[in-house]
Amino acid sequence: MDLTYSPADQAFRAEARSWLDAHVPAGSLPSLETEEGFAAHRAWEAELAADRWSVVSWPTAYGGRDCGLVRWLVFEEEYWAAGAPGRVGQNGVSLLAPTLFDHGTEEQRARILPPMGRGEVVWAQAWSEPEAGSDLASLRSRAVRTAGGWLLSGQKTWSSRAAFADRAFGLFRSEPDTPKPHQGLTYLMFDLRAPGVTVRPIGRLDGKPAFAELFLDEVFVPDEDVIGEPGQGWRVAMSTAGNERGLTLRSPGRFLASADRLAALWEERGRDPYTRDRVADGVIGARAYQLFTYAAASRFLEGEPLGPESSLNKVFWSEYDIALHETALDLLGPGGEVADTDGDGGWGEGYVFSLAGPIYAGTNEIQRDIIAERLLGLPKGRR
Amino acid sequence: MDLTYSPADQAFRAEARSWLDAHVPAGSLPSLETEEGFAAHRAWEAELAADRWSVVSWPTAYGGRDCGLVRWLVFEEEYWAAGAPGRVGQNGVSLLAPTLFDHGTEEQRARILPPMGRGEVVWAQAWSEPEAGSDLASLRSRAVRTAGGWLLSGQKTWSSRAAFADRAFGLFRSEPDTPKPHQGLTYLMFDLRAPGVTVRPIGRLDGKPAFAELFLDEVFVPDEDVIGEPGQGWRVAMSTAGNERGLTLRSPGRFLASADRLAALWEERGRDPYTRDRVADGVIGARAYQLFTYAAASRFLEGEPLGPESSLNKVFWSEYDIALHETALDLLGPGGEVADTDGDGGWGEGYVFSLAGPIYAGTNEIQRDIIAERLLGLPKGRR
Amino acid sequence: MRFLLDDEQTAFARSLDGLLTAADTPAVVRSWGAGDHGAGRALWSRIAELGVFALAVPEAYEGVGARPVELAVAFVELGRHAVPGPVVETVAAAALLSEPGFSHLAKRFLPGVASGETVVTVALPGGGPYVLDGDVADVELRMTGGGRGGGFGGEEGQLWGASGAREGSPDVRRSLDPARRLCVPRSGGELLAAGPRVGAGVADAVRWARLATAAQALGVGLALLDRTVAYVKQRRQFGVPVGSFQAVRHRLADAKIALEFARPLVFGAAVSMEPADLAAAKVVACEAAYATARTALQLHGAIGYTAEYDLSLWLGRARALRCVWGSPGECRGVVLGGGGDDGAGVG
Amino acid sequence: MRFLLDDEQTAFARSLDGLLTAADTPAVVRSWGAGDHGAGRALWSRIAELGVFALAVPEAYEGVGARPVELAVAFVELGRHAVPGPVVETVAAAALLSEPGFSHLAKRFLPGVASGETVVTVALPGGGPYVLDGDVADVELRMTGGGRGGGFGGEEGQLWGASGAREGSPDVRRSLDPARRLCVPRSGGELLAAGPRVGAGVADAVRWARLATAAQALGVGLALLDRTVAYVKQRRQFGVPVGSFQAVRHRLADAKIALEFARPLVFGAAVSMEPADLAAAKVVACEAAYATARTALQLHGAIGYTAEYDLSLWLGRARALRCVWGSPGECRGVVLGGGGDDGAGVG
Repeated sequence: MDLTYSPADQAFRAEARSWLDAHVPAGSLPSLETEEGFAAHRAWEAELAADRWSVVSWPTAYGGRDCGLVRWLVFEEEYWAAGAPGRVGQNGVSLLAPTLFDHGTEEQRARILPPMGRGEVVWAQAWSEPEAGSDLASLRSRAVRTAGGWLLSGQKTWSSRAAFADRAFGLFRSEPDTPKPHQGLTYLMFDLRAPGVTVRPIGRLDGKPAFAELFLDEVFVPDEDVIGEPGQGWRVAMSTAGNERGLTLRSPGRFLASADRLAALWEERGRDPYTRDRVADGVIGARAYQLFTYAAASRFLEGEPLGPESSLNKVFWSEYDIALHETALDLLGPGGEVADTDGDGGWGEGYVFSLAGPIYAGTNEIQRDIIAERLLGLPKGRR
Repeated sequence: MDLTYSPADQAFRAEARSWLDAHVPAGSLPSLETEEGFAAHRAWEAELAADRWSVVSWPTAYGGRDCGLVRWLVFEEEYWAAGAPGRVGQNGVSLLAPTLFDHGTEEQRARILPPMGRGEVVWAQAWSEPEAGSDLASLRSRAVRTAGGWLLSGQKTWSSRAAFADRAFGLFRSEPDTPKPHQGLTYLMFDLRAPGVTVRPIGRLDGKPAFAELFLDEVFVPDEDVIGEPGQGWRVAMSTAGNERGLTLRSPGRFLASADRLAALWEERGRDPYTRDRVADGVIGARAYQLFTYAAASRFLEGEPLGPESSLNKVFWSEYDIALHETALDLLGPGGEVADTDGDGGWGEGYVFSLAGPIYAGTNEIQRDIIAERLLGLPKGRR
Repeated sequence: MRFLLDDEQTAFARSLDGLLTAADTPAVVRSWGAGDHGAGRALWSRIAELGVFALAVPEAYEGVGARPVELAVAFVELGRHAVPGPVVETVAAAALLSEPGFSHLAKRFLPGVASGETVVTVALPGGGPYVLDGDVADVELRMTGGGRGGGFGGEEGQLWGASGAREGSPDVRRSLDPARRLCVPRSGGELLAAGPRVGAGVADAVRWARLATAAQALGVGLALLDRTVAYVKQRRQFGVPVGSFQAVRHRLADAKIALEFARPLVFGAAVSMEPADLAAAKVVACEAAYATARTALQLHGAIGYTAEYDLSLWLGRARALRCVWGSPGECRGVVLGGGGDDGAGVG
Repeated sequence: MRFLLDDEQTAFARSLDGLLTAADTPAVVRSWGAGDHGAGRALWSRIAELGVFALAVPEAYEGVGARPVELAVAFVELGRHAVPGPVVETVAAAALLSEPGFSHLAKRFLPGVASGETVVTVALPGGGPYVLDGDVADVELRMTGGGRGGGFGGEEGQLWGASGAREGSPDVRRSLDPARRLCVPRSGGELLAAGPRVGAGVADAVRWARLATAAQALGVGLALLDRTVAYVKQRRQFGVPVGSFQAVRHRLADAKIALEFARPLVFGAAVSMEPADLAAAKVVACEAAYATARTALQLHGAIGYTAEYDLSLWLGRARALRCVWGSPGECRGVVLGGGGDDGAGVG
């Protein structure tokens, strides 16, 4: 039970902090979910990348610093404490990159990772389809073999960031008549500006185009953009879901910074007694999430795979995040109905963002089913 | 939308109040769930009955005042506001008596109701069996035909008040091989001191024998103690469940009085700001329950049967009651762990009692299933 | 004692529901939120023709007298259909201007309110820091110099009025409800009244505003529940309707319980018009609607999170109504006789 | 950075678990609650032999020095097995008497604490209004004249001790946990110490008591969850195991989440021993255990509501631990730097 940082980790923290102090933009950037904001966030990624701060956990060969999990957690703590901008490259960095490390070829890694790390190529995910939300295995979009590659057709939806991104990755059905629905899927990457792709932005609750529908009509993808073996896409996608992604999807640093801001708001409001308990729960929750993550990281570093306990993590942070923002809005009183980024500390926009948490990356209902079956050993039962 | 009481109802309220002012015992009686307390509560029922206050909603012929629902609600408001004792005859009055009014014979009513109303004969219910809790239709206890009556054998459990009561009523399987489990059941009444009956008291969480197991070994019941037709017991029992019992199981007056005590405790504790919202919810919840009940009573009086909406009522009061007591215990601070009746206003004992609410009279899970299916029209689905 | 709507009240609800169903209200809401008020003003007139605003206007000024129960009936329907605009604020203004001694103001403004010609918005203690739809309202009323909170004490104060187009483009801020256009209150204008009557009038305005907000929130919650029940019956995942999953069924049952216990509080408050009852109705109806919104969003999943799907019209409304005309904490304080002294309640 | 128990700590937990499993602890709990302490004292000695109380006693007094992480490990097991008696209070007393300057008291009492010969109970600011098991404890320590609350300020005060049998029958009050025997503190006794060191010692005692209570509550919650999972797997209703109903499964999943996020707070607090961390661990572990108790009771149904079924041993404990050594509100106040000034926290 050791919660101390090594001198090297402390030095790393100091270096990150001083770089961030010098570089983090003073005001907040325009919302990531606008064209202007997207461009500003891309530029910020380039600035991070120039000093090798954009993808610290990657190997140096691809622009990273080869940081282990603990150092990544330290970086995230400093990053969010500094009030630095949201990360436009998150989809690629946290979902596609781990897949490439595990299942990609050396050629793919060398070609794809460096521009991803610099924010030059921003990736969108293309998992869900209109009839395949929580029930992801029932995908219908097709990949049909053609000379030197594949032709993609069908419809994807809830593609985060796709309104402004460059490329996308997802699963496609390459063998139509398999006995089970998760067989015969292939993991492919494609260009969002390729012929045959139509991107229709979808506005989230506040109207900002945070995701898009993708209509694909015989979109050509060369063989070099298949990850893993054709037909093995489900296995490729799931094996990555079981790595440290459960820890890196939302970093504790992010919530520690939000909790600090909440406590500061509460102080500003004269330590309002009526919200004291909820503010305290906000502060405690961030600490619990941090310590839970350190424990999971410690186990991971000793070689234990992260299994279904990622589901505990997912339910916790997504519900915590909403409660935190609700408390802040209540502290703002009637002014709390304002949703602008630039007013009242951006709590309104953060609240709208938090509402998606229990829905995406596996709904919390699915996560609770996983906890019941795989962590508690309860009978499967119909959902 | 009329919430005013008629002059006659107001006069009735005044009469009840003045009687209660003169008669309600100054201190609290010993706990109902002890032998001594049971006797004291029986004596109190006799005192109520002497002036026709024990069963105001019954016909005068049986010792009541022929009060309608509204006047019953008024009486209950006054009764609990006066701090009067709990009702030892509740099981008989609210479960058996309505069944006798609907399905009993005139002979049965004349024989059974008056001593019930005077607290001379206290009734216990005998519904549940070890393997038939929520799934009541799977009862196994048998009634076998014999000369002039029936012989009851089997085991009943969770029989409220049976530790000290005189008689009991319940369903027994009189036809063993029916196609469906709720067929072939008969509704019978029996003496808890009859030969063949063994009563084993069961302590609730605080150790008090609030219910008992009943072991029945060829207990003779004469034909005159069958209610309705043999084999029709399920229908008899269920038809009563659909009458105003949903309204009379827990009267609003009871919660209004508790909410007043909670608000007084909060004032005593210097209007503690940290519990303000929960205390307010206690006050509001009692008012909501009262108004909900008045609306349901108004519909009932216009001839609408009370159907599945009784399930709304059940979930609401049972969860409300626990929350109310939890708030009171939190206001008491570390002293709130005391469970004695006579200390700290009896909140500890009331809390233990409240914990049974979501479990008995149809668990809240069953109630939510009923709401989903019958009020919202959702597909049945496996539970 | 007959705590039920009568046939006339039920028929009134039904005709309002029919009007709003036929009017394609979702499209009206969207254009209103985009700053195009034509369809919304037309709908406003038709609502007024059914007599909605007249329910808060005395007969002397072309209203039908104070009819809070009918007003609650109407506002449940406005909430169910997510009708946009300062409907609550217009009712609050009518209550304020009905104050005895304001007959000159009543004569000037109330006939227009009752007929639907005059859309009013307000900046009053007990409301919020913004004027709702200040860019489209014909009249903007503002109280200065009053106390904070619900203002039930009848404080001294000045009442200001402004009308006509705002100079320049108004400073409209985005609400969590895209149909609510929040403006910074105007300064100056015409001094309409001064003295303790202003405070008394504002106290009345807050009472009516709380009733109307509570009823509207109840309607919003009912609509969210109805739409979600319909959705989970037809949406299939894992080969079965989503509505057959017990977790889904129980969550909807809880929403139903919350709304059905809010309903009698709303109508009970309309009967008594007592501040504590109104505050209780406001907090419970708004909390029930908001909890139902959370449930509705979660059970719809991603589609519910989009602006283009109509559910969004009610989701944002539920959140916004919870904030204004008395925060949950402020209302709970009033219930316990605290007079709304909640620091967090006034932004 | 390695936030995991090491092999030795895990083995320690396992041996304590083995001892308590073999000892038929539920029977011991029941006889203790009935006022028959023989089996409980015997169990106490065996726990002490494994070194549990020595973890809060300095080496100079036959302990192993302050080992909060190991103490937390041990108290999770004590909670899992619902071990009765003033275990937390004895640890608190050890911390208090370890205060520098109290060496005369340490020498007198601590070897007995470490060896299990001396069972101590306390009446200190930050605890509760009663002394736990005051009828059986060998020593009763009491502070007078100190401030309220957690006492982290090191107030002036007097420390009193009493030992030997109580005169007459003690005034034992029933707790919601039938195994907890609550007595009114004794007055008078021997004056053991006075001055600011008493306050400082009490502050230390409260820190250790909060850690031990939090760990114990975590263990209680884990036991409740385990037993309920086992029950719903075998209990059948409507022809299927109760544990196959989604509402049941999800409720247990929520209990699991709450407990698994309380666990790192408890051990994190043991590492830092900072008041804010300890308060956070105390409130979260106790709330998680209590929520799990509510779930356990509901999912067991009527059988869970009976005293004779062993589940009851943990249900009452969860409720009682939540109340003492810092109410939830008081602990939350400490987390925000409020120093535990919650009026409701001190009864």
